[in-house]
Amino acid sequence: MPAAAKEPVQPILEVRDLRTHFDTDAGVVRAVDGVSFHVMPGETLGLVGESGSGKSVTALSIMRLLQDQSRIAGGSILFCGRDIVTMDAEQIRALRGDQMAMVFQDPMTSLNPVLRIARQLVETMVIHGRRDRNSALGHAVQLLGRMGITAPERAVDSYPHQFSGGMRQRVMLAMGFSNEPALLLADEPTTALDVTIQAQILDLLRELNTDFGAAVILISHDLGVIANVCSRVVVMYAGEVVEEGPTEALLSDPKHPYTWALLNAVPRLDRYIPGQRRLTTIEGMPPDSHQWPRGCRFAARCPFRVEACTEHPELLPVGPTRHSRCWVTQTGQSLPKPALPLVAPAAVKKVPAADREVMLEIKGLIKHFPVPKQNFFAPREAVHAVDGVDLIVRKGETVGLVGESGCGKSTLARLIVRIHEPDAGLIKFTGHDITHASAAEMRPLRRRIQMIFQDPYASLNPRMMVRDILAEPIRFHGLTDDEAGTQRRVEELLGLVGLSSTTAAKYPHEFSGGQRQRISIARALAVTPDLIVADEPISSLDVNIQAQIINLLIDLQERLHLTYLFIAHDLAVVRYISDRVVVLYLGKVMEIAPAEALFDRPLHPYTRSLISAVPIPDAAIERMRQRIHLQGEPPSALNPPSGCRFRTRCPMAAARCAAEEPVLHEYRPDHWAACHFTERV
Amino acid sequence: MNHVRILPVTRRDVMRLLGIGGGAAIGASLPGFEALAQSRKETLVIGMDIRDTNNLDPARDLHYTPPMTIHACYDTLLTMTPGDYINLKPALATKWARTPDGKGWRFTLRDNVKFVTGNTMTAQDVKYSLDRVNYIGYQASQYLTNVTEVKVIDDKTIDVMLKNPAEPILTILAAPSFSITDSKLVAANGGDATTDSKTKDKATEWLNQTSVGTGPYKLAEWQRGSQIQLVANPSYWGGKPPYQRVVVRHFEDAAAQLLSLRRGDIDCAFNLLPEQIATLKGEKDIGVEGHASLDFIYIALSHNPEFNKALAVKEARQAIAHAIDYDGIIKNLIGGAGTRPVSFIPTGLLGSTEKLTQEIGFREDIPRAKQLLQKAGFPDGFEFEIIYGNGAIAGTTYHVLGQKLQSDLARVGIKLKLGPMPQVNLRTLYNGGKMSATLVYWNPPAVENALWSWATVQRVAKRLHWTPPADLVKLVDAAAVETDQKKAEQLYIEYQKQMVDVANLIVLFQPIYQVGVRRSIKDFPLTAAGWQLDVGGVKPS
Amino acid sequence: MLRYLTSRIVATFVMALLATLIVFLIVSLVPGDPVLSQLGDMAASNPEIVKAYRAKWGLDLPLYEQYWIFLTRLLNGDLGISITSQRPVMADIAQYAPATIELGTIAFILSVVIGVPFGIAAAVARDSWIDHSARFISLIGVSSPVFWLAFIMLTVFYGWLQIAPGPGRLDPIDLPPPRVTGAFLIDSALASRWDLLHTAVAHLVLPSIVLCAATLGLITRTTRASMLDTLGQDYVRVARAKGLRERAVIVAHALPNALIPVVTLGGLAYANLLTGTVMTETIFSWPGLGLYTFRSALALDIPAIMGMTLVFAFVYLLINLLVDLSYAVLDPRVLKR
Amino acid sequence: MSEASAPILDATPFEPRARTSGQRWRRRYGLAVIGAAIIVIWIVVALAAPLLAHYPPHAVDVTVRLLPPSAAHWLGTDPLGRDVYSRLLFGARVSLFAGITVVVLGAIFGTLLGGIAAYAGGRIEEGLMRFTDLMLCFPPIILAMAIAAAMGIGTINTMIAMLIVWWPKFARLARSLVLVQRSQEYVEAAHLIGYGPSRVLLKHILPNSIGPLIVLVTLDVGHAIIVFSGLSFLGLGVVPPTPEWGAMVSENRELVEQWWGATFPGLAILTVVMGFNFLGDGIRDWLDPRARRR
Repeated sequence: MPAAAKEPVQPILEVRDLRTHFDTDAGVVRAVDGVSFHVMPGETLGLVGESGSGKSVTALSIMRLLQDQSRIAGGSILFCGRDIVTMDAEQIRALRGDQMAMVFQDPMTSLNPVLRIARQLVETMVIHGRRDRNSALGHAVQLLGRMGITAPERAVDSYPHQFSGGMRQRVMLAMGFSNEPALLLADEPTTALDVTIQAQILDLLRELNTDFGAAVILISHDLGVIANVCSRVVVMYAGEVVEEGPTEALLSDPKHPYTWALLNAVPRLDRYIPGQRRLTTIEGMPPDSHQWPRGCRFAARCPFRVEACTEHPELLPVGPTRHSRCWVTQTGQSLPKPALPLVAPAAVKKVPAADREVMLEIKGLIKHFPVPKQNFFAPREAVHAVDGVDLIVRKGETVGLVGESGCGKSTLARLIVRIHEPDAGLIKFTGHDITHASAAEMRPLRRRIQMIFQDPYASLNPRMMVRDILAEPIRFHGLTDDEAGTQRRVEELLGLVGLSSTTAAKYPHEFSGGQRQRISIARALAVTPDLIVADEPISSLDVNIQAQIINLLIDLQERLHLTYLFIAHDLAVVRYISDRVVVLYLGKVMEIAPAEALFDRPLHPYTRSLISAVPIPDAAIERMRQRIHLQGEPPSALNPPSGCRFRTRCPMAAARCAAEEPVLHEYRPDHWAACHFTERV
Repeated sequence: MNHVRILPVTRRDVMRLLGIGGGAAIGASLPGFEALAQSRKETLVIGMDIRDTNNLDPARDLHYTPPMTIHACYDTLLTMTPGDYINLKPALATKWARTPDGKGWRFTLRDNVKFVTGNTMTAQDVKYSLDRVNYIGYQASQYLTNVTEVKVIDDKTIDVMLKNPAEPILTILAAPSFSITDSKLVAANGGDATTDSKTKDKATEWLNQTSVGTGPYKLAEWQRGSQIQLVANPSYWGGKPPYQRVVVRHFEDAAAQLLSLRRGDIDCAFNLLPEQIATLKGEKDIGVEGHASLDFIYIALSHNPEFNKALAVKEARQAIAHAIDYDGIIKNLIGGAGTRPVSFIPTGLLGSTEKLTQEIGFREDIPRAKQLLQKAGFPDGFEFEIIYGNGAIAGTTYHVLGQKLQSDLARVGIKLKLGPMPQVNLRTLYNGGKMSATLVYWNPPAVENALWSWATVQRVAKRLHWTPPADLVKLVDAAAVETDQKKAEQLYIEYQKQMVDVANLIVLFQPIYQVGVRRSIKDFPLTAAGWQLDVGGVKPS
Repeated sequence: MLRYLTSRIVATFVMALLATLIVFLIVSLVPGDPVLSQLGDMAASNPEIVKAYRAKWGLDLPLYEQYWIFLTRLLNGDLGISITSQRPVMADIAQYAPATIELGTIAFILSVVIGVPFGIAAAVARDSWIDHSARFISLIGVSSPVFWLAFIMLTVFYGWLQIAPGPGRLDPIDLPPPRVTGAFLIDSALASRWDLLHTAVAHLVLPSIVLCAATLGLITRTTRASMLDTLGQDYVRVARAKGLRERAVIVAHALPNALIPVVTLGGLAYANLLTGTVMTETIFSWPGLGLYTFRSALALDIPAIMGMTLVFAFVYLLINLLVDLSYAVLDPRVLKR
Repeated sequence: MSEASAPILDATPFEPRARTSGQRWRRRYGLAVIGAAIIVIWIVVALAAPLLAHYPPHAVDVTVRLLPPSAAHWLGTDPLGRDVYSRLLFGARVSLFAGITVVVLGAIFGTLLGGIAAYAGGRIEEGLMRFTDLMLCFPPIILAMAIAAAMGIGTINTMIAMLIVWWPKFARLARSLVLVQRSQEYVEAAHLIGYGPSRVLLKHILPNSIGPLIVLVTLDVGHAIIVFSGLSFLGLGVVPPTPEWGAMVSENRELVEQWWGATFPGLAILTVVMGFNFLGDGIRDWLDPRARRR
């Protein structure tokens, strides 16, 4: 922690009753509605909230980078005592990139594709007269080096497209710090990155904060990330600050029901409660931003609701360093730990895995995607998406599939449901070999394998009413005798996923992400399948909605005896939901084991580093944690490394790893790993 | 780059277009404009649609506009003065008479005529030129089929020997195709006048860029599809030509031509429409020169029943001939700028006058037409297709005419199907005799009655699948060789009577070409002899 | 770079070869016999002349042999003999091309010099009067039929107001400058005949305006669209966040990206201008390829038409090639993925 | 209006929310509405031509040729004494028919081809797209001229010629659109139901790709009308005495004094093409997310 934060000095940034409004066709949206907070010099402040809570807009307001249809309607933003709101264009411009810098969410689109890195770094320094071109260039190289980019001399001369996402985010950080700003705003800087890369970037961010002594506002939806970096947290909900306080205290003892809900909605890697089959969720969704409810904006969803909540609460101090906008906690009492039914693990789980009947069997599965030739003479290259995967899924179990982006998990899913045809290997579904089954041969099986997709916005045909989306498969497979039957079935399905039958006549765009995901689950269920392949079904949802969907999936499994192949990159979730877990890296299986075994006693170095990279929403633990740092990024799947695919990043890689490829070997009962040095772990 | 220099200027001109800088014509603001104006006075600018000009080599001239240019640069042995197409006048030949043996004609050449190249014209040049035309095998050669040999007697004397001495040749030799070229230079530039010149002769490209004749002007430059530049030939035997330069400027359409004439950019406009001519009347510095051409627009009807049963019947053809509103066409469509011959011999030639047309020619007579249809066995009319080119002619267009005919014939129940097509396809079908009816024009290769009358009983007859009665053929031959004008005239009148009866060639009109001419020009000798304008004779006022 | 370059060239070459085949196929499906009609009335009835003619054109051979002849001729730059002008189509093209290139280029420059800034302004000042007028003008431009526009222009500015020179490349009495490039602007400048240069420019005004009307609209709209698109990108926001002045943001960051699609269109537009001169040239009796093509089409001068079609196709391919190459310069992503 | 805006509605993935504010509505859809209005008017005119016309379009009367506009002849008469106004009305039929038919057929053909190419992928796609590119490397007007000249003059022939040069761009667009949709998850979902490619293509992909296609179609009808009348202007279009605007312009373009003959048909073309461009441009805005936001 930077010492600076403690001393009683003037805050570097003070936001007072900020109001930012959007003008839309449907009327005025009060996206930020009276937000106040401050940042001390060198402090690291976390800004938390789900999408639509107004956290990003707040940041953009501070930078005065709002889109033209949005405006600051009131309040003041004092930066070093000067009010940004009233500054003219020239003054604010002089400030931007000089004393306050910002790093955005998506590094892939944040760099200008046609300009060299050097140019983009240098201009920042030159424009503010900090340096002349030459010294700026020198400084740029030095910065890149500091950001952990190898061979920075070469890096500055290259173009953005030659860099991976993590690299680009490093460049963005270099850009942000190039003028040693007093304040850096980082808007979800790691959301687009893989967990191992995220860990690297967060570490870097912390170091930079200490080295440069720049205050940092870190905006994130992930309490873990916040806990990892920030000393103080501001929680936003429905356009206002609902709670504010030191990270450690706030996370351990939330004083606002919303914070409480956020904390409990996420499964935690560090405290796995055996037999806990449900996550704490709050029903409903955030209120309509066009007109906020008159009373407490969270009241509608609040489990601790009291009469007073019909009245709008103020952000009042609860304890020395803490504020909360809640009637319930005014007295300073804490909110109870969630009481959750600890069901005895379903009977089916008792049966030793090996004895359950095999539903899906995969052997040496291979899929390569040829990439279009760059020119006439270029050799045909191919992405080794899935490169020899063995896997077994047994009836009634949930198999979790984890791995970083590009490890081939989505491709694997699409091979199993035979959207793609494998190049080689074997897929057996309940005994039928469907490796190369024709469309006709697949048709009867389609009923039994279904899929849930990642993007709830892309997975539903925008042209079709929910009714038709659900009825389509029913009609196609003739599951009902008549149209009336079909309609009944549709309503039944909607009920199953917790949607009212009135929604049948609506179009997808009328629903929120969570509701859409429910619809696509309903569609999958329409044909009463046995196996459901879920491809990151929750990764694009807010935590609370995630919890709802996870609960739903578990309910359904219990009621309908479904078998899941559950794909995700969030290890906590995977651990929470899965019976067995498969770890993929660059199209190959690294480790397969029952959930507990894998997370408690991982055999493969990759698994271990993955686990250690996951941030945990508990400041104390975060500070204690000892991390295994992975170097660099996954190599290209165009020509994967020889021998062990992981060796290029493996902390214990040896000559042997390059020479021979480790086979997947059962080191413990039902615990398989592909590594030469498992014993060293 | 040039653009850098241009853009400011363009902008200035755009300003002008926007009205700034007033109505001042573009050139006016220029220094040295006076000089230009000066040279302008010494330049004759002819506005004309010369898209059909493909080459300016006399031996290969076959289209409609080149003769004017060729005639300005070259001379023929004999020539015709505007208006008189019966009595020949001397040109390069001063005297001509039958050869002693009567088997040909002997020409005595004009003394010391110099080519524009400086060489003196000799009988050798005459032989070379005529042989080249003959052997090169282009259109003009077809008129020399009766010539057996061109004999050089001495430098100043040359004989043209004939198969059939009676057949006419003098009138033919007056056509620009038979211009006399400087044999030495032509030969030096790839020319060939031997029997296989068809393949050997390569002089045309060269002759397209310069001229080696004895005419008043010399070809300076020819930009295809744009303009032809002539310069005066100081050593012209007929005296120094009145203009330093002559420019034949190509115009794609009449509108532009009229505008340019109005603004004085050109001195005369050849392709004006009747209504444009009408608007010119009463303009103080523009007059209208007219001349009766020897061209005509005519309908040809095939006898071949396979194409059209009705047209094979004489009465049906006559019915068509009587259903056409000739006066409407001449008075309205071409603004009265036309006459109408009886049949295939243009008025102004021996035995063809407008008066005669009134007496024995076709006339509009609907009841008669109906009767004829009865006689033909088509009481309620019939349908036939007429094909024509998609070009303009005599101030109107074929397809305007076609549509007029369509509505005329409809009055007697004859349905006319219109078939416009590229001029070239039309020729293909017509020459191949593969059409039921066509609407085309005829212009004279050389002014000689026989060339018209022979055509009707020979190749045109073939195209119409018509075997002319033997006595008609005899009649035509007789008329051709008849040397007594009176007798010849009677024979031709008889010939036309018979053609009217056959009614397979219906002449709609013989245009009087009208040319808008600025008053800055005094003499403007238009001619119908095939070269439209006697460029050498144009004089400023 | 070199690989990219060569591969593009090879591709272009292949396309060109295929193009010749297409053209040839069209030729071979022409009905009727254009030969017969080319010899004048009398000769047409003369069989051996016709026969010689057919032999000369190789019309009696089977199709594939004809195509072979066609190809081999083509390689020697021989597109056959134009039936109407009686000379090699190549010669004709060589003669008419400069006029068209001159006109097309000027029109192109006009539409780019006006269109691109206009489009940028429209995008930056979105929904302002500039934007609306830009859109309106470009829509009108795209909507007006060239042949009609030309007619109106000529009548109004030359006929009535008499402030523009008439049809043609020069005033009737002017002798063209000594031919070097064939483009009068250059030639007259080389010959330092400023009066001619002036006249030539004046004569270019109306046709080039008419010609560029449609293109101008197109370029304006595209520039606007792609500029809007770019301004919405994250890196533009980043540039602002760096504290760059708005002009710098637009010129240095947005423009280079926004121009990439415009270049594609620009290439296409230029090709269209060169090939779209048919009507403009016809009405302004501009002795260029357009006019030539028009006449050839009317006269069913098959060698000429097909020659032109082929040449224009090659022009297209060539310009597309240039566009591709310019990509390599404009967009680093093109070279290595 | 309604019939014109029907396709627009179903072209946009979002309900037009803007009905709330009339002023915004006008700002956003005004152009499209004007365009549609113009088109509707012209279509009505074309259909009602026999009722509106004062004279039969072919009535030749050389005694009243080239009369200036008057009560008897609102837009004057042409060189054959035909009533320009009446011919103009009937001309609308030809132009609209030609323009719409060519583009619609071209669009259908091109879209199917492009769709199939994108969907089939591999060799088929390679082949089809190479061919498309090949067609695209010929300047449309020139190729149309060549083909029209080769096939002989006549409305149908000209339309065929235009068709031949018209489909490729649709093939290209359709392909790119389908490629975008094909990877969408809802399409994969459709596969999982068990649908065959053709059904997925028609039932799921095309409906979602239709928007840009409609824009192109609308804009192109205008362009097609210009090209068609252009070809007629050059004498490669309709057979006389068919009343066609381009042909009318060329019949009268030499008559500078009698300006009415050429001016009015030109204006007719201008307005109708503007109509289609306005509509198309309007629809494009409508589909443009940036525009929708505001």
